Amino acid sequence: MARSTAAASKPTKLTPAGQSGDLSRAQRLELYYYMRLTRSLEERLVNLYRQTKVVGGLFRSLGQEADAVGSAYALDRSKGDVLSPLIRNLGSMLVQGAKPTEIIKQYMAKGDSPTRGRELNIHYGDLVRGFIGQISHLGDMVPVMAGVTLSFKMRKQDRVGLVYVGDGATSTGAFHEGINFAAVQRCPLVVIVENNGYAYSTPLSNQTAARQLVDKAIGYGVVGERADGNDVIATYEVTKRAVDRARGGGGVTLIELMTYRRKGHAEHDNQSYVPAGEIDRWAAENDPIDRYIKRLLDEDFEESELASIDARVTEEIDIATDEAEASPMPDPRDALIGIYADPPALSPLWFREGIKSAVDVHERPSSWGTHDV
Amino acid sequence: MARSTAAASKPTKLTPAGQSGDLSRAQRLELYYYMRLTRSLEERLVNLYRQTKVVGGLFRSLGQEADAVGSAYALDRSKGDVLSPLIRNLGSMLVQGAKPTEIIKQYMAKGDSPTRGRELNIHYGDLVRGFIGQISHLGDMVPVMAGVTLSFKMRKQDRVGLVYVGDGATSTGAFHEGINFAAVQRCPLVVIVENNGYAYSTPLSNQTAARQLVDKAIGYGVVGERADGNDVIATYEVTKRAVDRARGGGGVTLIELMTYRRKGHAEHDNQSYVPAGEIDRWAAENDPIDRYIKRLLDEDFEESELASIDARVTEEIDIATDEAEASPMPDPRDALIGIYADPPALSPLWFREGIKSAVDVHERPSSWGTHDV
Amino acid sequence: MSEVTYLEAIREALFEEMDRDQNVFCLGEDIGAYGGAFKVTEGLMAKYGAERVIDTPISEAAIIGAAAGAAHMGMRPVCEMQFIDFISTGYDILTNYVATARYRAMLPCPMVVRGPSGGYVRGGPFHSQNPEAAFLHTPGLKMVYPATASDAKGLLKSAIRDEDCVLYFEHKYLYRRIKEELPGGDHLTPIGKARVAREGNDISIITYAATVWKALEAAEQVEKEDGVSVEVLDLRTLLPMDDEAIVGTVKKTNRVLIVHEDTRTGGIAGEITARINESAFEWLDAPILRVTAADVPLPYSPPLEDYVLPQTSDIVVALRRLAAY
Amino acid sequence: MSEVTYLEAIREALFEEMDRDQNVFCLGEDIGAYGGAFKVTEGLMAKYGAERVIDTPISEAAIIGAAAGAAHMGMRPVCEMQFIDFISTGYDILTNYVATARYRAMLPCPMVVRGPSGGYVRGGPFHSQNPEAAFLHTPGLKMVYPATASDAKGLLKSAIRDEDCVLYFEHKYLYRRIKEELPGGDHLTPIGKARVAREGNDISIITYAATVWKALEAAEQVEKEDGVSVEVLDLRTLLPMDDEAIVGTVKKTNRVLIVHEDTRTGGIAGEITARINESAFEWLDAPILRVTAADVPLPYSPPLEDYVLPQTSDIVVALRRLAAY
Ligand SMILES: Cc1ncc(C[n+]2csc(CCOP(=O)(O)OP(=O)(O)O)c2C)c(N)n1
Ligand SMILES: Cc1ncc(C[n+]2csc(CCOP(=O)(O)OP(=O)(O)O)c2C)c(N)n1
Ligand SMILES: [Mg+2]
Ligand SMILES: [Mg+2]
Repeated sequence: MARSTAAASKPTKLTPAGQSGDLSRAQRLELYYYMRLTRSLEERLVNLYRQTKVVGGLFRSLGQEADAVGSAYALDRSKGDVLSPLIRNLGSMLVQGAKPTEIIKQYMAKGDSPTRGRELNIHYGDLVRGFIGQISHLGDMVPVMAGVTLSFKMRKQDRVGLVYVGDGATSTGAFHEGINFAAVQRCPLVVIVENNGYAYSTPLSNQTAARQLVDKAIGYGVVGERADGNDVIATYEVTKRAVDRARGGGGVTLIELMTYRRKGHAEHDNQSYVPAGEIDRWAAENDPIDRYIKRLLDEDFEESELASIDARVTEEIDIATDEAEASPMPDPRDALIGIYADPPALSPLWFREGIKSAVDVHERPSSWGTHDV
Repeated sequence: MARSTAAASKPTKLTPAGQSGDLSRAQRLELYYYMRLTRSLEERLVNLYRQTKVVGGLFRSLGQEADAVGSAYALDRSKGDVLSPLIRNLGSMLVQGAKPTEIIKQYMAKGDSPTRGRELNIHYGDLVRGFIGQISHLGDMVPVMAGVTLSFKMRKQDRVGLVYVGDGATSTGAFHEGINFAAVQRCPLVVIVENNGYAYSTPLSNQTAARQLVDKAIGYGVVGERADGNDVIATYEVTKRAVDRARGGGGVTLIELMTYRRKGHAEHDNQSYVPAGEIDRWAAENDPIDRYIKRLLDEDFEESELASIDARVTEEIDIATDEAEASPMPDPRDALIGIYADPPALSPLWFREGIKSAVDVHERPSSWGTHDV
Repeated sequence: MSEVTYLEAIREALFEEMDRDQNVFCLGEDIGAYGGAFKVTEGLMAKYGAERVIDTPISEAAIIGAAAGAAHMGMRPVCEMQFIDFISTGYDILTNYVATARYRAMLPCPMVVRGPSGGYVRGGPFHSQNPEAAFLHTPGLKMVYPATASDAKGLLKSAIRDEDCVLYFEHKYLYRRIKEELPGGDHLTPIGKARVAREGNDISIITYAATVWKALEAAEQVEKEDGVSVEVLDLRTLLPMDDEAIVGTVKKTNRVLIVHEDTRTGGIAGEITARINESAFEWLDAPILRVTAADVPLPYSPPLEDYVLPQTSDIVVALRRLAAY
Repeated sequence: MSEVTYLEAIREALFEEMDRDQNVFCLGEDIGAYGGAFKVTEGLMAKYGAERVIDTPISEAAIIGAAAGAAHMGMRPVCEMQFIDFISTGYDILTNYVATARYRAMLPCPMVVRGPSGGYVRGGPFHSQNPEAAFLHTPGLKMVYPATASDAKGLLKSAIRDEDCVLYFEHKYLYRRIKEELPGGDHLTPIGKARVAREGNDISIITYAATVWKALEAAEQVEKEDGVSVEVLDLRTLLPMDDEAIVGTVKKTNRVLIVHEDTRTGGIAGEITARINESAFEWLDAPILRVTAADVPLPYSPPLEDYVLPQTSDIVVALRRLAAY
């Protein structure tokens, strides 16, 4: 296998704050739009969650919007680039074309949601728009994206892949096997480690003894970079460099984006394990949207431009919410369709023949039933 | 968890040739004895293999004897140190107290071999002498040894563990998870990567894009060292430093030992994939025993001292061979003993009751039977 | 004494065993400071410290492998999988290393792997699994899956004291939904022994874990509505199986329904059917039937999950068919 | 045409499919320059190059995961496990990611995972495994396990063309021991269809892979010595099962022996027994019996391995018992 070890470089220090030189005015506003859409959509989901309209848990990316949006923005959708998001990459999915109504339907487990009610929250994908849904098992998407980008290389396509992992997921065997495989094959793959300080309740110091996660790059012989994940422009730029490198045949880059998870692992988590003041400090001093607004206003943007984006976002979310709320729950029998391409559906089990929904017809909801969760 | 990141240091260059300052005259001869015993024992096994007295494959460590012996010699058996060998660590096991007769019995699948004929070749262990048998699945011993050494730490015992992995096994998820776990817990563990250039037929360049395997150390926040694995003294010294560090509470060290696999993966492998001349060059210029003999003679040792060790080795192997050849194959029904502590044995399956050995009694060896392998 | 939930019973067992034996320790993701995703280990780290209650990196193979290494040295590790679904990433080391240790190397490996299992909670395909069928096939492992708070405690204490590796599945639907007064003292439930959860004469339901409760509901209903008397056998231990209890109930009622929440093909019901067939074929007055989940990953949306998982009404249908046979 | 071994038949299938479809490619450890541990892929890299015959690092999870990613994009990957025993380290990604892709995400994942399986070769506990029971339980996967050279070729070609993930187990004992003239042309064996390997009227043996040959030997022996006529059904596909063929043979002979080389508890025989029970209970004149390996990791020493694995003589004992029932 032809392979130049020169591609392996020492990890750099934090990339300096981005200059956004190659982004147009419209693009810079678009970044704002996606960050705002991410945050407002999650806020709407919190409302729906409190109204118990969300089925299961709710996962937030509050304070991480820049990292998700800026990195995904570095991909070229017109070329067919593909990303694989994590639970905190709602922003990345929106950039890649996911629709608020899809997200809300997923969270409400609706029958016309992208997974027809089969999978949770933002676990879904669309090959046409270029994102592949994760499964829960952390790390597994790294080998999968190694294979996606291997196919780009084999077919000499001008496409790049991007996969996200959390600081916690770097401990998994799958992460290790996947990035190593991609590195040896020089797949056009960008691996972004979102270092938000915690994996559920576990702080980085219980996850790794490394001083920084980008230090793993040299051990895989890939380029390592580290950037301020709460600076959307810096995030965009570091990812863009890696995307260009991948597209140019330079193989894998490992990027560590420094950010912070301001909410609990999911809505139910009270964050008792977080040192006092830490969250407030990040909120006050390092909110990615506040920082970006300040920057835009310092440049040549008007408050009114941003306000009109905010209004557009609210309107879109309102429409999406109405649509999602109005849409139906799945038909129970859809559960039997599509395990294999052939045969395309299972027959109902014998004790279910003629019973539309066992629960509706026969269950006693007042006793030990299946209704309260 | 208290943990100082200062322990993480940049990987060093190849450790300079060892000075053997802290080794006595007797110890230096003992190193020679173990290397010679390793090589001669394997040569005897080759003879037995050619006589079809070995059941299954034969795995050689020709050219790697220094790496195995020197590293294991750095452990302190009187303190209860424990190692976990690989297929090419016959030398390490001998240092730790394994007996030639056990090895030969294992290879001949005898009933009084350490595993009673259940496991192959050098896959066996002994907690009293301080070695734990590997399984075939590469990488799995790293988490296991993380746990062994975790118990040393929890019990505040003055013991150290050593685990070997090949260059190929560094690609496994188990290696990654295990060393990371041990690093975070600051287990008293030494991880030795034996870089012998190949994993079966796969050269290092198809295994990893890293320039050197020791570059993985920083990504785990552990000390990394690299040494000449064909210099038994250098190997001893680099391992001794790591053992002392572990015993002193300094946690994990990753050592890359540079060596070369002169034989095929197993005896049947014709090494067609090796570039012409490579093996001969290593044999002529970098045989670990030749190098050590030269060094000993350059110091103050006599040829006759070495010759008498050689004679002792031959005698020991002769005795061991005789004993192993004379010992019985296992009783078939032993196969049902010891799946659980309780119940201690399974009953024979109903169709076997009253049948001593199905094959002996009923099988037709001339047709499609189970006799020729 | 007051009533204790299934979840609290598990926690009690952990405290009692850690008190009893210095060699017992716990390891897993977020089990320490946070007390675990379901708070099963709450208070454990405060009492026993970070050395005996270890928050690990996200690496199930390392957790299980490290437990094995410590177990060889005489420790008694108790591993938590945050959800039992993640045991899949430790499948290799558990089936190849741990399960074989005693047999191939005469190495003791006394350890427990426990974790929240099962569905009926809108957890979707990766937070609802029942892993027993994946391990039933591995000689050397033991598996228990309690249905009651009392067994939850008694089986965990026995598992921790067992000389071999025990997979301990706890049903998350039962965590806070069932309660009972626990027996006092050093309460141990023997591994390998099933429990008759309800006596009956006409049909036997063989089941375990959450579906024990569904079976009891269905039994009551057909008793009341059809006058059919149903025995419910709660296996409790899935490996090694209690053949005596299984054959005993078959010989008593001559009609068998096996119920499990897990998917159908390759599920544990097959093995039970084969054993009954071999040991009590003559006693069977009807085919052995199965009520199980449909063969799909468990979907998340309530109508889908309800449709895929076995419900009380399904058991009723099956009991009626068996009664009429 | 000349005779071709089971191993050569596999190799032929690979060449033909790589010729036919540019999207087919192979990946695995040492499959390229070396041609694989058993030389199954010999010559493949020389013909198709290192881009389509990829020597990978030692990382089965990455091999399987990368295959899945490429399959999503329209490729047709064929993964080799050097020994099928190592599929255990890819268990998570195979059962959770690959098997569920179509169902949970409408993502096609057409790929093959193949590897040398089975015992009778003194391979010891980690080079002799039969992995079918570990996956039987996973909705979304298919499994095939050929017994003949012709099926070895035909099933691999069908597996490569299948729209879903097929686990293709090849029995290493058969690699060079059996030979036959293969059908010409584009020879495909349908997935999901069993094969009657021997017609008979009195007893049915249901089996697959290497034990098909043991079953045939035993059938001959009892025909000659006892005048009992035995039908042998070679399942070929283990998932999804050919219920029609199974029920068909049961209804014909009314007596069933299931034989598998894999360990007993939780083995595939249980599932088959349950299905027969449900669909053909009335036709059974005797209990369904099993001849299987004993429940231990497969030991390495010849007397132990011979004792643990099912032998022809065991099948004879079981057939006689069934005939006498
Ligand atoms: C293999 C595996 N083990 C455990 C879990 C349970 N789990 C879900 S999220 C999580 C923490 C993830 O932390 P990190 O990777 O840092 O991502 P973050 O949530 O911080 O974005 C854990 C332990 C899992 N999903 N997969
Ligand atoms: C998980 C796993 N995959 C594949 C194998 C098959 N295998 C046995 S040894 C070997 C090569 C090992 O190479 P390396 O780790 O460099 O050790 P060396 O033989 O060179 O000492 C392979 C691929 C295995 N034993 N385990
Ligand atoms: Mg995190
Ligand atoms: Mg090597």
